[in-house]
Amino acid sequence: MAGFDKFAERMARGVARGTSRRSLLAWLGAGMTGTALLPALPVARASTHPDAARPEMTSGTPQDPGNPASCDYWRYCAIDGFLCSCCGGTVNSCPPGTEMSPITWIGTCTNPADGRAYIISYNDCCGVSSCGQCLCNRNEGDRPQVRPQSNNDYNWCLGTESSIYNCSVAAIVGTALDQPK
Amino acid sequence: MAGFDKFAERMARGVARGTSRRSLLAWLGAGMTGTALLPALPVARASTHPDAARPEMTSGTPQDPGNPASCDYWRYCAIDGFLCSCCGGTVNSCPPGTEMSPITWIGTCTNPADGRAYIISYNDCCGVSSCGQCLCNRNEGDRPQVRPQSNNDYNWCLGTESSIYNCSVAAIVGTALDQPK
Amino acid sequence: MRSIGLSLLLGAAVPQSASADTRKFPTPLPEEVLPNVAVLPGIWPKSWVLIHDLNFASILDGKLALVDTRSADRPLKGLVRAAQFANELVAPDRGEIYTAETFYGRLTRGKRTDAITIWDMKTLQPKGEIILPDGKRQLSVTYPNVFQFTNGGKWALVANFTPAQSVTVVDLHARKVLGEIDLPGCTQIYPSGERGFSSLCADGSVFSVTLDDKGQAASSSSVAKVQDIDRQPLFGTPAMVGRTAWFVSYYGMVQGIDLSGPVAKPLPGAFSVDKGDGAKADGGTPQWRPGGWQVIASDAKGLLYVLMSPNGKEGSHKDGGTEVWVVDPVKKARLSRIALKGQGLAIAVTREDAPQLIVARADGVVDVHDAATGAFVRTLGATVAANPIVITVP
Amino acid sequence: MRSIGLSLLLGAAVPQSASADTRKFPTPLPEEVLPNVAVLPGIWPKSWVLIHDLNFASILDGKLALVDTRSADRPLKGLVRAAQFANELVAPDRGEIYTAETFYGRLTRGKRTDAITIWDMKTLQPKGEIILPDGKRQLSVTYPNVFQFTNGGKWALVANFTPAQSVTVVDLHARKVLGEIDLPGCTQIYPSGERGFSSLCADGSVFSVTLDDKGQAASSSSVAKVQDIDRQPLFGTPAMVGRTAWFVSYYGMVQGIDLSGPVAKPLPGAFSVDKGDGAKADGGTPQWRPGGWQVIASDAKGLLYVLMSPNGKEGSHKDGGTEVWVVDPVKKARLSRIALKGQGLAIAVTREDAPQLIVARADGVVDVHDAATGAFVRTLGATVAANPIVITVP
Repeated sequence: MAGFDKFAERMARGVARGTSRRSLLAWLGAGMTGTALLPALPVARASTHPDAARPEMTSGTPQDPGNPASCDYWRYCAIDGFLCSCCGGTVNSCPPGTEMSPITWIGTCTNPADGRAYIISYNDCCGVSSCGQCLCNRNEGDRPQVRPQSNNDYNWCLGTESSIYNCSVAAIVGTALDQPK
Repeated sequence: MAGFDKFAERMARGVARGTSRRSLLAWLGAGMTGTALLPALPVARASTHPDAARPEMTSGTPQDPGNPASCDYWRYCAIDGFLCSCCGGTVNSCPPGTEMSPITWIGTCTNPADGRAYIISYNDCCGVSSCGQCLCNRNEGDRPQVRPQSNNDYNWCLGTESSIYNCSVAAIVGTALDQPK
Repeated sequence: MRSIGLSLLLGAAVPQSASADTRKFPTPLPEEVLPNVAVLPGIWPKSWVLIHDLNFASILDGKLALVDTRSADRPLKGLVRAAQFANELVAPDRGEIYTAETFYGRLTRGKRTDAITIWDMKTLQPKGEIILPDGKRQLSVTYPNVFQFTNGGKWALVANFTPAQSVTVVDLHARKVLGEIDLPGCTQIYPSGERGFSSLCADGSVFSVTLDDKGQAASSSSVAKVQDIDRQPLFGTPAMVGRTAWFVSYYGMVQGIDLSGPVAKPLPGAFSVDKGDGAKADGGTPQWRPGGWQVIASDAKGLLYVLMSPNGKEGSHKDGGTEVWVVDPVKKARLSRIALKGQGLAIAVTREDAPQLIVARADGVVDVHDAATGAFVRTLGATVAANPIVITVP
Repeated sequence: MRSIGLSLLLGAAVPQSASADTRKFPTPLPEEVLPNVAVLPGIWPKSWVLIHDLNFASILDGKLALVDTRSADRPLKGLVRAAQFANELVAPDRGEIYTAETFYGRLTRGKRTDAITIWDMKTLQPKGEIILPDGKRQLSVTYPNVFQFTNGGKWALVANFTPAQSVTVVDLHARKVLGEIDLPGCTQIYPSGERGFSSLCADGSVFSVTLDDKGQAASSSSVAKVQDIDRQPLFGTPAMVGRTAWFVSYYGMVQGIDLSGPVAKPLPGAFSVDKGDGAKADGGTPQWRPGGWQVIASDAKGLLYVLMSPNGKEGSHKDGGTEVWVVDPVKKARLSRIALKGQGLAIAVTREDAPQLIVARADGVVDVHDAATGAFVRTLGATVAANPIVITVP
């Protein structure tokens, strides 16, 4: 249907096209980013074991403050899912046995140490069932599914061998400008 | 191997042969009963939701006292699994959507109202995933797996279309004599 | 009644009979009939709802809990499989439930199969399935509007997301897939007209498609500026009153869209849920905003119920709410406020003669209020689902 | 470092940079490399164990948690699928984990497939599978001795229960099924001799089978009266010291069985874990008895650790224990008592230079004690498994 093609063209033009060499940002540039994650901080409370308290972890870097096993950690401002730091991975690596999704939903979070706004890629780790540890949901900048690149309710285990969701990382992929270029 | 056949024969002769018209008891008579259920009261505590309190149910019959949604109910003296009374079934019926296992593990429990020892059939309900409600484990008379008819750790979703375990019932199938016939 | 020589069978100590009690009850309890599987009424009572359990701890093992909201002691009537970010539809006229599911041959790996499973409402047994091609079904936290009826309930529409967006058209009667409609830039399915659907698009427009009798797109049409996604984004799940979909925004604005015709028509006069009294839905103190997962519901009279939180701020829209505000969308006025017993995530109103407001809470508890008065009636406890997230009133 | 025009991408308010902080850290944090998946060391440290999560709430989605018992902040190293009453084996020499699992084509229904999956210990990725015929694999709450090695680890034995009992012989190297041995009246698999196994039988005997090089039964032999199942039943899971299996009874009697030869040989001189001091394992007050799921473990020196409960009574044997009693099976004497921090269900002792006693508790918490002194060292919290039930020390 020609109408649909025209519509897609209009959509593509209406969204900034990125210049990243990375497929995930190229795809974001095309206005199609989504996320793989799960909802709702309150639900996290219901699902997390009462005896799941654990000692604090740190990045070891003063410029990256906070506890990557805690939902309060600065990079998690728009995450939705199990924190890979509690699952055998780290803040930016998937646990062994999983596959990292090549495309992802992107949030922007302010680092309290250096005051900069960073672009955070929330990649999902896929192919192993729910990690079950450290469920975390924060929705700063989250928008409805109508804007996939701003919605963290999609399962972003796409482009992976299996769509089964295990946990999510929060990796730095850039800093944000205050104003569009 | 001839040795194995002889052994089986010896086993069969060593166990009382039942006279029931029901396949489950006929099978018991052949010394092969097992069970489908799950372990450990303490695990039940860990798995049961802290807000899962529910009003008491009763059979409505003074001769069948207690709450069939409680692990303390007299018929559950050797049960291991989710109580079907909490899952859409009753103390002796499976929830809709499941299939009742035709063969089962049998326990003997004393009814506190009439003082009689009843033979209880702990049939599993199969084909739907874990009910998740009212996990209960009691092991009066339970013996190791070496005696299948006295062990409640087997998954008794056998002889059913699916071996997936949902919940367990506790049905009266007879009274026990104090001494063998 | 048969007695069995027990020590031979079980090798366990046999308790002594208490003869006094035996005299009180001279006849033993009767043998019970096995096998025995409960069957449901052919037509479910209007107090029954389906509650979707996303089951975070094992998302691949999602479930639908069939719940009698009037039974505090036996609320759970049975479970229906809803595997891996499933969606569900109910057709009481045909006595069928439909689940759109995703499976792997080896639980987490291997061959992927997407399928619609057809379940009997009376037995909760599967009656058949319709395979969905190409493993592209949209997987996300449960949104009702990614699996919808059209064509008078004879067909179903399934949203796809690979991330390319499209809709698969399925003939439920013939149990076959009819076709696929590409839908770039648009999401969610709102049945519109006699045989078609509308979707919300990333530029704020609503896009409507009509289908021909073979399930192919016959025409399409777009209405611009239905929502401002930056400043007044609409929750994706509306409450239906007849063929009007009532959406609420993150800040409490209510927007109706008339879906009765082939082209979706936004209704004029969006209004705020705080309209009609001093309590502000946005910008006041406290900052009341809608919050939760299924935040808006309707009743048979056409009133709207909106789940509200006083802790509104950027990113609070999924945190759940502690009140339900009742709104008349015709008068554009709020009628009442209902205080909840906990932090609600999903709400629905039954179609009983005396309708009940059902609240699924973040802690897994399901509470029941009188919808007319708001009075708390009973709690069902956390007894039906690990993570209740969407309530379907059949 | 690339900067991205944010408002166009996300439509969200962009936080203002705090220029003071920027001066303190003149360079932004670097971009991080994606994709990035953690890899494990080729040889696991000796502090690592596998903890089987039966996952009651979704039994079909059982898991193995790989746990570093010396890491309180990052104990969970990864998960391995262990679907539907699975069993596991580890072969560090080949760098492989084996899971015996059961699947359905539609999660809970459809075609059943039983298979052994082969996993790489370094990547936790599947390397292959061996289909087990006829869907007869024994499904029960996790017993380690229903899936065992024989023939120097080149073969595996899988227990079947339909309820007819048999053992499937599998060549792990050639990845094929060799044959099936009928085993009426006997259960559990204890590898014996070079290529064979023994089982416990319902008449109290132990039955031993030797296998020929094609995996068929070559000879068999039975030893009567190894246990009195009525009066002194043995827990089915023994602790291994070399080729000797040490079993403990419901009442605390320890019985060794020598499995080094083709015929299992019960060792003379069963003894009670209370031997050597006044505290009685049975009949005393309190009534100390073994209790839990995996109630006996060994260390590298050949000492035994038995999980004990003071609340012993008929039916208490799975309720868990609050102490671990350390026993020397050569001296037939109890050496010490270790008080636990909670109700233990499963215990194991690592093979580290300074061995640790690992305790999986009923509330999901995993605690670590110094095995030599019994001193509590650390807790891992309830951070690795919903229902930890069996601990494997690779």
